[in-house]
Amino acid sequence: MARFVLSLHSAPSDHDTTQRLVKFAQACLTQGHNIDAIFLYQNGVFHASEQLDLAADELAINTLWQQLHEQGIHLMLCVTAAEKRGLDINNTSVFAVAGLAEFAMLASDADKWVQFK
Amino acid sequence: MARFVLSLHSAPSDHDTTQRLVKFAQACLTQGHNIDAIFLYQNGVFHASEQLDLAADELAINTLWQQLHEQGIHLMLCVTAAEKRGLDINNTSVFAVAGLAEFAMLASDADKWVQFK
Amino acid sequence: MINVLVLSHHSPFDDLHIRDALDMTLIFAAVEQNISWLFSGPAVLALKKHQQPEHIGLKNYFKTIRTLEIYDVENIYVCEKSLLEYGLDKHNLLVEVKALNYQQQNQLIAQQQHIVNL
Amino acid sequence: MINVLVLSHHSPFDDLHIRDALDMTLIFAAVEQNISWLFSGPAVLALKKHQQPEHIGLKNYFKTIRTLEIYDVENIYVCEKSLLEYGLDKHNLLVEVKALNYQQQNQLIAQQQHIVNL
Amino acid sequence: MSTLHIFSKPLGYYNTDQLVNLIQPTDKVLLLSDACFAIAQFRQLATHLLILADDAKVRDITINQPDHSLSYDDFVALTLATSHSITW
Amino acid sequence: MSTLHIFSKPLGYYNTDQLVNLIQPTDKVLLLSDACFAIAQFRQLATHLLILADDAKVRDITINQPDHSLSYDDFVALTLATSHSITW
Repeated sequence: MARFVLSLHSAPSDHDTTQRLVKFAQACLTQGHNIDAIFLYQNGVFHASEQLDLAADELAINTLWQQLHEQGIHLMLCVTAAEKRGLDINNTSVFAVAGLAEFAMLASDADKWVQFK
Repeated sequence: MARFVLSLHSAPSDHDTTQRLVKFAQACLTQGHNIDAIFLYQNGVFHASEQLDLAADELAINTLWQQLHEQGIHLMLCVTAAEKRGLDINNTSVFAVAGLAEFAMLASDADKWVQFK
Repeated sequence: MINVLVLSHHSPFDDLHIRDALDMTLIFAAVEQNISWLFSGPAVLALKKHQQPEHIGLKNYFKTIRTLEIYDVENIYVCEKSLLEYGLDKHNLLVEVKALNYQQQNQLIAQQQHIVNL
Repeated sequence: MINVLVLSHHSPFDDLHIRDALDMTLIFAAVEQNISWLFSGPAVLALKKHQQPEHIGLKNYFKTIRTLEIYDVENIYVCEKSLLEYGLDKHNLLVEVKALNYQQQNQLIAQQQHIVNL
Repeated sequence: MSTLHIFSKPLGYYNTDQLVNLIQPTDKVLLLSDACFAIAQFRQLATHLLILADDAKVRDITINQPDHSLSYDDFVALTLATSHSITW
Repeated sequence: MSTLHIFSKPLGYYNTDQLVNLIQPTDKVLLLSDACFAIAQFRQLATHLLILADDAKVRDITINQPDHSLSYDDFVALTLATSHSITW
C-alpha cells in the first residue's frame, strides 16, 4: 500500500478545493493507503484559523477537518507560511504547528505528493 | 475638492498593494481631497484580523492603518464578505463593521471610486 | 441616480469572485442606483443553467442569480464572443441577458460613473 | 536522496508565491534532498538584479535568493523563452542559472519524484 | 515515465504555450472543478482527457466517452499509475 | 469621456484580446507594481503608457520618456482627469 502526503494551497473561501481534498483523502483511506500528512501551505494556512465560522448553508469545513483528525490523519500547518500571513499560531484548531523541514522530510519519504488548489 | 472612496481587494500578504493604497490616500489628503471611506472587500477583509502580527522586517501594516484612522479616515469592513470568509467580526481593529449598502451609498455620492488589488 | 457597472471575468468556482460580484450588484439595486453587470470570459459559465453545487456540499448561489430579475436588475450583459468560446447561447442561461460585441461593451463602459472589477 | 522540483510562474510581487517557493527550495536543500527550482513566465523577473523593494517598505527577499548559492542549491533553472520575453539574459540575473528549452524542461521533469507548483 | 497534469480552471488561466510543449503524448491530463467546463479547450493538449465525474455532474456537463469519466477511487489509482503529478 | 485602465501584473495575467478591443485611443493606461516590468508588452494596448515612478524605481526599471513617469500626486490627478477607472 502506498504512502501519500497531500498539501492544500487555497484559502477556506475556496470550498470547492476543500471538498475535493477531503474526498480524495477518504478514497485513499478506503483503498488502504496511508496518508502521512495533510499539510496547509500558502493561503491554505487560513484553514487553521480558530475563528473560522461559516453559515449553515455553506460547506461544513470545520466538521470535515474534525473527521479527518478523528481518523488519525496528521493535520499540519506550516509555521513559516502562517507567520508571513499574520495568522495566530497559538490557536490552530485540529492542526499541529509544524516547521517546513518536518513536512519536507515526510514528503521525501512518501510515494506520492498530491497538491490541491 | 473631490470626494473619493477607495476599496482594497487583496489580502494583507499582498504588501505591495497595501503600501500603494496608503500612499495614494495620503496624496489625496495632501491635495485637499476628501476620502469618504476606505472599504475592505473580497480578500481585503483579512486586514481587519485582530491577530495580524507580522515580523519586524515586513511592511508595518497595522501602523499604517492606525495612522489613517488617526487622520480621521473612515475605515470600513464589509460584513458580508467577512462572514463568507469566516472572519471574526467582533474583533476588527480600527475597522468599522459595515453593510454593503452603507458602502454603496457612499460610493454613489463620491466623485471617484478607485480599486486597489 | 448614477450608473455603476460590475465586471466579472472569473470562472464560477474561482474562490468567491462571482459571489462577491453578485452581492455588489444586488446591493446597488437595493440602494436604487442604475446597476449593470457584464460577464466576460469564463465568468459567462456562472450563468449556465442546471448547475447543482449542493450535490458536493457547496452553496447554490445560482438560485440567487435568478433573483436578480425579481429585484429588477435588468441590465445583465454578456460578452458575445465569450458565449461562443464556451459553447453557450442565450437558451442555456439562467436569466435573460443581452449579448454585446466589443463596440457595444465600449458604449456601456462610456456611460458609467463607477466601474468595479470583482 | 530524492529529486524534487519546485515550479514558479508568478510575478515577483504577486502575493507571496515566489517567497513560498523560495522557502520550500531552501528547506529541501536543508533536509539534503536533490532540489531543483524552475522559473517560467513572469517568475523569471524574480531573478532580476538590482531590485530594492525596501525603498517602498517591502521585504527584500532577493537577498535570500542570493543565499541559495551559499546553501548549495545549484539547480536553478529558467525557461529560455521566458527570459527572452522579458528582455533578460543571464548577465541581468542575481544568481547563476541554467537556461532550458522545452525539451530540456521535459527531461528535468522526467527525473523528478515530486513536483510542487507554488 | 509519465506525468499526471491536473487542472481546475479553464485553459485561459494557464500559459498554453508552455503546456503544449511540456505535456507529452504518454502523459495524463485530468480536469477538475471549473476545468470541466473547458473540455473542448483542453483537447488541444491531449486527445484522451480524464474528467472527475462528480465535478462534471454538478456543472451539468455530459462526458461523452465513458472511459474519460473518473471516480475518486480512479483519481487515487491514477496518481499511483503515473510517476508524479503537477497541479497547475 | 475617457477611461483610466490600471494594471499591476504583466500582460499574460489578462485577457489581451478583450483589452485590445476595450481600450480606446483617448483612454489612459497606467502601469503599477509588476506591470512596470512589462512596458514592452503593454505597448500593444497604448502608445502612451503611464508608469508609477516609485514602483518602476524599486524594480530597477528606467522610464525612457520622462512624461510617462508618474508620482502619487500625478496618479491622484489622473483619476480626476478621466471619467472613471478600471482596475484590471
